[in-house]
Amino acid sequence: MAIKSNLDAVNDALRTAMKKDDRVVVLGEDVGALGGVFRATAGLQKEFGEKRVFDTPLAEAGIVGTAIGMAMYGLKPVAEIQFMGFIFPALNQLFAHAARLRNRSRGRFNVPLVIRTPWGAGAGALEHHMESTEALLTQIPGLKVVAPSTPYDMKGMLLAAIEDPDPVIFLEHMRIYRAVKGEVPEGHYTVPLGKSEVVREGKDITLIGWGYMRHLAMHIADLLAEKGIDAEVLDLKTLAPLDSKTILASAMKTGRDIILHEAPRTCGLGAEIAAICSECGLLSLKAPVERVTGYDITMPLRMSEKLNIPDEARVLEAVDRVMNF
Amino acid sequence: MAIKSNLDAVNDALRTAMKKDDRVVVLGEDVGALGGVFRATAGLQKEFGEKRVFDTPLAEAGIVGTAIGMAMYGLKPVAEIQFMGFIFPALNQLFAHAARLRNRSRGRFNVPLVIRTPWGAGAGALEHHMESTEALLTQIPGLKVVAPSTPYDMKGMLLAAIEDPDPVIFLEHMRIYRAVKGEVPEGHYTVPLGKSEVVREGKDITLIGWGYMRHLAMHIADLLAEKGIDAEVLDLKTLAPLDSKTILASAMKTGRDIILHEAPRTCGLGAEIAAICSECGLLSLKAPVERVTGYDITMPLRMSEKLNIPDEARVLEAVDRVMNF
Amino acid sequence: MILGKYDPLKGEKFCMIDENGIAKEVASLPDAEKLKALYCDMVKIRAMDDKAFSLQRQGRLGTYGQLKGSEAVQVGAAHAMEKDDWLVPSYRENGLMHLRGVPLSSIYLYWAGNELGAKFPEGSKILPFSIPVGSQMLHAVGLGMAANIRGDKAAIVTCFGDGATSEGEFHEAMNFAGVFNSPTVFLCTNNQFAISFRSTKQTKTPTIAQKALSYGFEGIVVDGMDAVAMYQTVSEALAKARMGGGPTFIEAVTFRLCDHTTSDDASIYQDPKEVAMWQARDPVVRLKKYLTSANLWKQEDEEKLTTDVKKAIDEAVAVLGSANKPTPEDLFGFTYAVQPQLDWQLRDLKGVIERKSHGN
Amino acid sequence: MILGKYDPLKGEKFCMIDENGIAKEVASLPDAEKLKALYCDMVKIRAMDDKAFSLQRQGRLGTYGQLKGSEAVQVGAAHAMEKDDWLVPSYRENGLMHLRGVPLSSIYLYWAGNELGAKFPEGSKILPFSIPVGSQMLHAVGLGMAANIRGDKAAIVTCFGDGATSEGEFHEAMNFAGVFNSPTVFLCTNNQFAISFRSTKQTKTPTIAQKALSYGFEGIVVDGMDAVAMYQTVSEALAKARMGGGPTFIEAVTFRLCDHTTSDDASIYQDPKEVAMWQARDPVVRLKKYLTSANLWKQEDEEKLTTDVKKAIDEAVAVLGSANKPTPEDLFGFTYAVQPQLDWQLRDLKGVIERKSHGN
Ligand SMILES: Cc1ncc(C[n+]2csc(CCOP(=O)(O)OP(=O)(O)O)c2C)c(N)n1
Ligand SMILES: Cc1ncc(C[n+]2csc(CCOP(=O)(O)OP(=O)(O)O)c2C)c(N)n1
Ligand SMILES: [Mg+2]
Ligand SMILES: [Mg+2]
Repeated sequence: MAIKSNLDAVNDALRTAMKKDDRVVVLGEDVGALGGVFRATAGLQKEFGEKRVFDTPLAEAGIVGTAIGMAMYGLKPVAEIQFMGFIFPALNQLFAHAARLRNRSRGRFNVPLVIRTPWGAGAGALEHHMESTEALLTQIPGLKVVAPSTPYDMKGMLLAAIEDPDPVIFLEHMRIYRAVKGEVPEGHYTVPLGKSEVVREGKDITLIGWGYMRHLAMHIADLLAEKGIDAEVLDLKTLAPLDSKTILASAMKTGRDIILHEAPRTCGLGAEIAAICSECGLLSLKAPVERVTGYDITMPLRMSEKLNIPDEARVLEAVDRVMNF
Repeated sequence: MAIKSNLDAVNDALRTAMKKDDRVVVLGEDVGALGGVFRATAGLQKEFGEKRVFDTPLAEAGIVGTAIGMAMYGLKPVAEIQFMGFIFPALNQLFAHAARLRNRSRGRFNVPLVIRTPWGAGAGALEHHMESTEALLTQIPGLKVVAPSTPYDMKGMLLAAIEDPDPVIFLEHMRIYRAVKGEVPEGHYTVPLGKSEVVREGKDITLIGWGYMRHLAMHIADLLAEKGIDAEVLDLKTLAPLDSKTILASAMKTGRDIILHEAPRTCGLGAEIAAICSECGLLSLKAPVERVTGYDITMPLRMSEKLNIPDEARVLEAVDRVMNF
Repeated sequence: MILGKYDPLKGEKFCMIDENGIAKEVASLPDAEKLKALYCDMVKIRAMDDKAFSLQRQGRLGTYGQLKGSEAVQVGAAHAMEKDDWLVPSYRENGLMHLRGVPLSSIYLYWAGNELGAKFPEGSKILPFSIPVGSQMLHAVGLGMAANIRGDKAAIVTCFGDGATSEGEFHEAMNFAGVFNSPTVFLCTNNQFAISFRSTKQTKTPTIAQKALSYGFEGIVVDGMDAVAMYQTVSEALAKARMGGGPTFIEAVTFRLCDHTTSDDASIYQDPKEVAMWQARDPVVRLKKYLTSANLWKQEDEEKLTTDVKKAIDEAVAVLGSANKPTPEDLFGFTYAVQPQLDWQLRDLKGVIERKSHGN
Repeated sequence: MILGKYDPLKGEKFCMIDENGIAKEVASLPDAEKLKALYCDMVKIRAMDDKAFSLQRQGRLGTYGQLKGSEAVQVGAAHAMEKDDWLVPSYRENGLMHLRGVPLSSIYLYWAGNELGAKFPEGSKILPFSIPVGSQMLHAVGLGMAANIRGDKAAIVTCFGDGATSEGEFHEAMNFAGVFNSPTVFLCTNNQFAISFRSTKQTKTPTIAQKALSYGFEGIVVDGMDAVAMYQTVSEALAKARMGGGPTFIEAVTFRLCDHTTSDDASIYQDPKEVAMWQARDPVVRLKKYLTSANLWKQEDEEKLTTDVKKAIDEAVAVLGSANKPTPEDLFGFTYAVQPQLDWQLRDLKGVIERKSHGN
C-alpha cells in the first residue's frame, strides 16, 4: 500500500470519487487551477475539466447555498470552505437549509453535500485561520460532522461522506495535513460515518481526541505506558451524530476519562461527551471526567497559540489528577 | 410598584436607558413606526425621534455590523433581531468582530452593543420562529448571553446589558412575553449580569432552567412539594459567562440535578452544566445529572411543537428517575 | 421582445392592460383562452387565500401570510412556466405553488402547522418554501448551475420580496447567477412593504430592477397588477433561460392589499388613501373589466367559476378537517436518511405519550 | 471635480500621470511638495513591505501579505485623509496604516504573531485590520451612521479588495451606506486577483465601480498605479463625505505584483507576460519619472530618502527583536472588560507554564 499524507489522501479520495461517479463536482475558492491553498484539489481541474472542478466568487454563503441547489438537482457537490474560521457567512445556509430540507420536504429532497474545510491550530497561521468551531455545527440536527485524523480514515471517510445522502461537514486538521502519513489503499473503499474507534486498547484510563488531538493522545499513551499506566485511546472520528455506544463502552471500562480538544472549553464538544459519560456511567466513574481544552479566550496569534492548545504537560497533569482522585 | 408583563418591562427598560443616556440608540427591522413585531419598542420613535430609533433594511449582518461600528464610535446601540432563528446571517459579525474587537485592538476599542431577540417555542409560530440556539452563542468567548424570565429581571438586566462595555445577546422568551407579569420598579435600576439565582430553596433536588423553563421548573416544584419533595429552582439568568459557583453550590447541596432546556439535547447548554456538575461535584452527586431537553430534531411545526419541548410529564418522569436512582 | 425594451434606469415599466382594463396593443395579447385562464386562476387563488385568512381567524390555521395584491404576479408566472421548470418560492407564493401542482389541502395543512402538508406530490419540481428571507435564491441559482454542468436544458423561477433584496445572500445569488450564467428568473414581488418598512427606504435606488446591472444581466420593471404583462415577461425570461441566455431579474410592482401576516396590523403603518388608490388597480378586477369589455366573459361564466372554486376549496377544507396529526415518527423520520442514534429519543417521546394517554 | 466626470458604464477611468510618467494636465497637479511627499511615502512603504517579506523568509514573521503594486492607492489615500478621518482597513493596508500613524514596529510585531503589535497608538482612529474578507466595511458604515446621528462631521475610508465585493456583507454595507447617507469612502483595490481567482471572473460586470449604481451613489474607476489620481479622487470623496454628500465608491485598478501572501506561489496562476506588462506601470517608478523629468527630484534626494527609510526600518526591526512575548495576562486580559469567571483558567495556564519552567 502507498504511504500518503492526510493531504494526499484527501486528493486521492476526491479523484477516486470523481472517477466513480460523474455527479461528483468540486467547487470553492481557488480549488481549480491553483488546486486549493493547501493543494488538496491539485490536478483535479486538469483531469476532470472546468465543469466539474471550478473556482467560485469569494462568497461562502454563495458556495454553500448554490451547492445545496446542485445537491437537490442530483449532483454530489464537494465544496471547500478555505478555512473553518470562514464558515460563518455560510451558517445560515447550513442551519436553515442544508440541515432541514429533507425534513421540510418530508424526504422528497435530500442534500447530499460535503463541505470540506481545514481546521485546527498549531500551524502558525493568521488570526481566524486556526479555529476549532466544531461544536457550533454538532448541535445542529440534520448535519453530520466528521474529523478523521489518519490518511486511511481521511480517504475512506471522505468517500463515505460523498456517498452519504445527507450533508456532511468534513474537517481536515491543518497541523496534520502533511505531518501525518500512513498507508492508504488504492482505489475505492469507505470507512463508515457515525463510528468512533478505539485505536489503542488500555484498561486504566481513556483519552478521547479527534484530529490532531488523537495523535497527541497516542503520544501521551506511550509516555504513560512507560510509567505503567495502560491508556486507551479513542479516536472520535465522527463528531455528529455521536457514537455514544463506543464512547460509553470505553468510558465505563476504564472509569477514567480525559477529553482533549482545541476549541474553547465552554460548550465545546467535550461538554457533551462528559455529560454523556456521567449520565450513563456515573457509577463506573472512578474520577470526574476531565476536559483538557482551549481556554475560553479568542485564539491567540501565532506566537502564543500553543499556550492555548492542550499539550503534553497539560494532559499529563490531568492524568495525574484523574489517576490520583 | 407597577405590575408589568415581560414585554412591557423591555419597553420600560429601553425608555429608561434612552432617557438616561443619549448615546443609546435602537435599531432593527420594524422597530420604528410599528414598534417591533411584538411592540417591544412601541412609542420609542415618537418619543426619541427617528435619529435614535430607526428601522433598517432587511439584513441581519448589516444591522449587527453597522451597530458594531456605532458602538466603536461611542454610541450604545440596542439592535433587535426579529427572531432568534434569523440571527444566523449575523453570526460572522458576532463571532469575528463583536466578540473580538476588544482583544484585537488590545482594549483600544470595545463594543458596547446589545442584541435583543425573541426566542423559544410554545407560541405556535412558523418554522424558524421558535428556535433556541443559545448554545451556539455561549461558546463564543467575548460574548455575553443573558435570558431573564421575569419582568423585574427583564428590565434590570436589559439596563445592565446596555451599560455593559461588552457585547450582550439579550434573549426574550416569546412564550412569556405577555403570559408572565410581575412587579417592576419605576425608573432606573440594574440586575447584574453574570449571576444565576436560586429562586426557590429546597434540599432534595435542583431544577435548573432559563426563560420559560424557569417557570415550568417553579410549577414542577409546586407539584413536588405536594409529594413531599423539596425542590430547589435555579434560574440561570446569565447563560454566558456561566455562574459556575452558584450552579455548583446548588448542585452539590441537593446532589440531584435536572437541567431543562428547549434547545436540542446534543451540545445544548445543558451539556456544559452537566459536565461542570459532574466534574466538580462528582462525589456529592446522588444520581446522574439529568437533562430534559428538546430532541435532536428540527423543531416541529406548530401542531407538534409541544411534543418537542420539555413538559410536566417529561420532567416528572426525570424527577422520578433521579429520586429513585 | 419585452426584455431590453424597458430601461429601469429611465423609469420605464412594462404594462399590457392598464388599471382601467384597457389593453394597450390588443394585437399583442395572448389568445382568449389564455386570458380567461389567467383570470380564472386569479379568482381561484384569491378565494383560497381569503379562505386561509378566515380559517386562521377560526383558529384552524396558525399565522398565515396572505398574497392579496400579488395574484397577477403568481398567476402570470404559473402560466409562463412549463412542465419541467423549477420553482423556488418564498412563503408568500401559496397561489403559485398551488397552480404548479401543490394541492390546496397541503397548503392549508402546512399553515395549520401539520408537517404532512409539507409533502408535495412526488416528482414535482417545487422546493419547499423558504421562511428565512433572501436565502432561497441561492438554491435556484445552484439548480441552474447543476443543469449547466450536466448540459441539461432547464429554467428556474425563484420568488422573493422587495425586502429580500437587502440580504447579503440575495447579492451572492445574483452574482453567482451572472458569473455562471444560471438559467434563473429572479421574480421579485415588490409589494412595497417588508412588514412595515417601505420599499422606497429599503434601498436608495428608484427601482429594484436596476440592481441587475450590477450583475451583468437584464432587469425589468413590470406592472405587477397586470397578469398579462407578468405572463408575457416571465415567459420571455424563461425562454431565454432555456436557450442558454442566462438569468433575468423581474421587478413586479404591486401593493400589499392585506396585512403582512395574520399577526400583523397594517393599519398602524399603511395610509388608507394610498391603499384605496392601489385597490382601484386590483389585478383581478382589471382583467375582468377587459374580458367583459371584449365580450369574452359573461355572467354565467362567472357563476360557474364561483361554483368550481368553492368546490375545490371545500374539498381542501374537508381534508384539513380529517387529516391525521403528525406522529412522533413523522417528527423524527426526516432528520437524516438513517440515524440509529436518534432511536432512543424517539422511544422516549413515544413512551411519554403513551404513559400520558394512560393517565399516569 | 473628478467624481461624476468619469462614467464607469462607459469604461472611463481617471488618470493624471500615465505609465510613462507623463502628466495629462500639469496645471491640475498638486504642488511639488505634495508630489515629492507622495513619492517618498511610496518608496518607504515599498521598502517596509520588502523588509517584511525578507523577515518572513528568515522565519521572524509568520505568513505576510505584501502590498506590492498598491503603493499608489495607499499613499494617495493616506495623503487625502485628514487628522480626524477614520480608517477601516483590510490585512493588505499595512502601508496606509503606517502612514496614518501605526508604528512600523507594531506592524512587524503583529505579523510576527505577537499580540503586542495590535496595540495601535491610543486615540488613533484606525480600526484593527480585518482578515475575514468583506466583513469590515459594515463597521465603516456604522461609524458614519453614528456620526450622522450625533450631528458630527466625519469621514471614513474603508479598504478592501476585488474579491471582497462578492461577499454578502459588502452588499449590505453598500446598501446601508446609501440608505443612511453614511460619509464613507469605499476604497476597493482591484489588484485583479483574489488569491488565484481573476477579478474578471469574480463578477460579470466589466467594472466593479458600476456596482455603486445599485446603491444610489457614485462610483468611479481610477488608475490605481497613479498616486496623484488616487490622492485627488480620495480627497474629493472625503470632502464630499464631510460635507454631508454621503458615500462614494472608488475602484482603484492595479495589479498584484507579488504573491497573495508568503504562503502562496503566484507563478502557478499568473502569466509572466502580463506581470511584465504591469511591472512596466510600476507606481513608484512612474512618479519618479515625472518628478525627474520635471526637475523636482535629484540623485541626492534619492540618496537621502534611501538613508532615512533604511533607518526607520532598522529601528522597527530592532524593536521587533527586543520585544517581549505576550504573557498569559495578555492573552486573557481583553476577552471582556472584567471577567472573573476566567480567573481559574488564567491561573491554570500560569501554573502549567511555571511548572514547565521548573522542569516538572
Ligand atoms: C432572514 C430573515 N429576517 C427576518 C425575517 C422576518 N420577516 C419575515 S417576512 C419579513 C419581511 C419580508 O419582506 P419582503 O421581502 O418584501 O417580502 P413580503 O413579506 O413583502 O412578501 C421579515 C422581516 C425573516 N423571515 N427572515
Ligand atoms: C470570509 C473569508 N473567506 C475567505 C478568506 C481567505 N482569503 C484570504 S484573502 C482572500 C482573497 C481576497 O481577495 P481580495 O478581496 O481581492 O483582496 P486581496 O487579497 O487581493 O487584497 C481569500 C479568499 C478570508 N480571509 N475571508
Ligand atoms: Mg414586500
Ligand atoms: Mg484582490
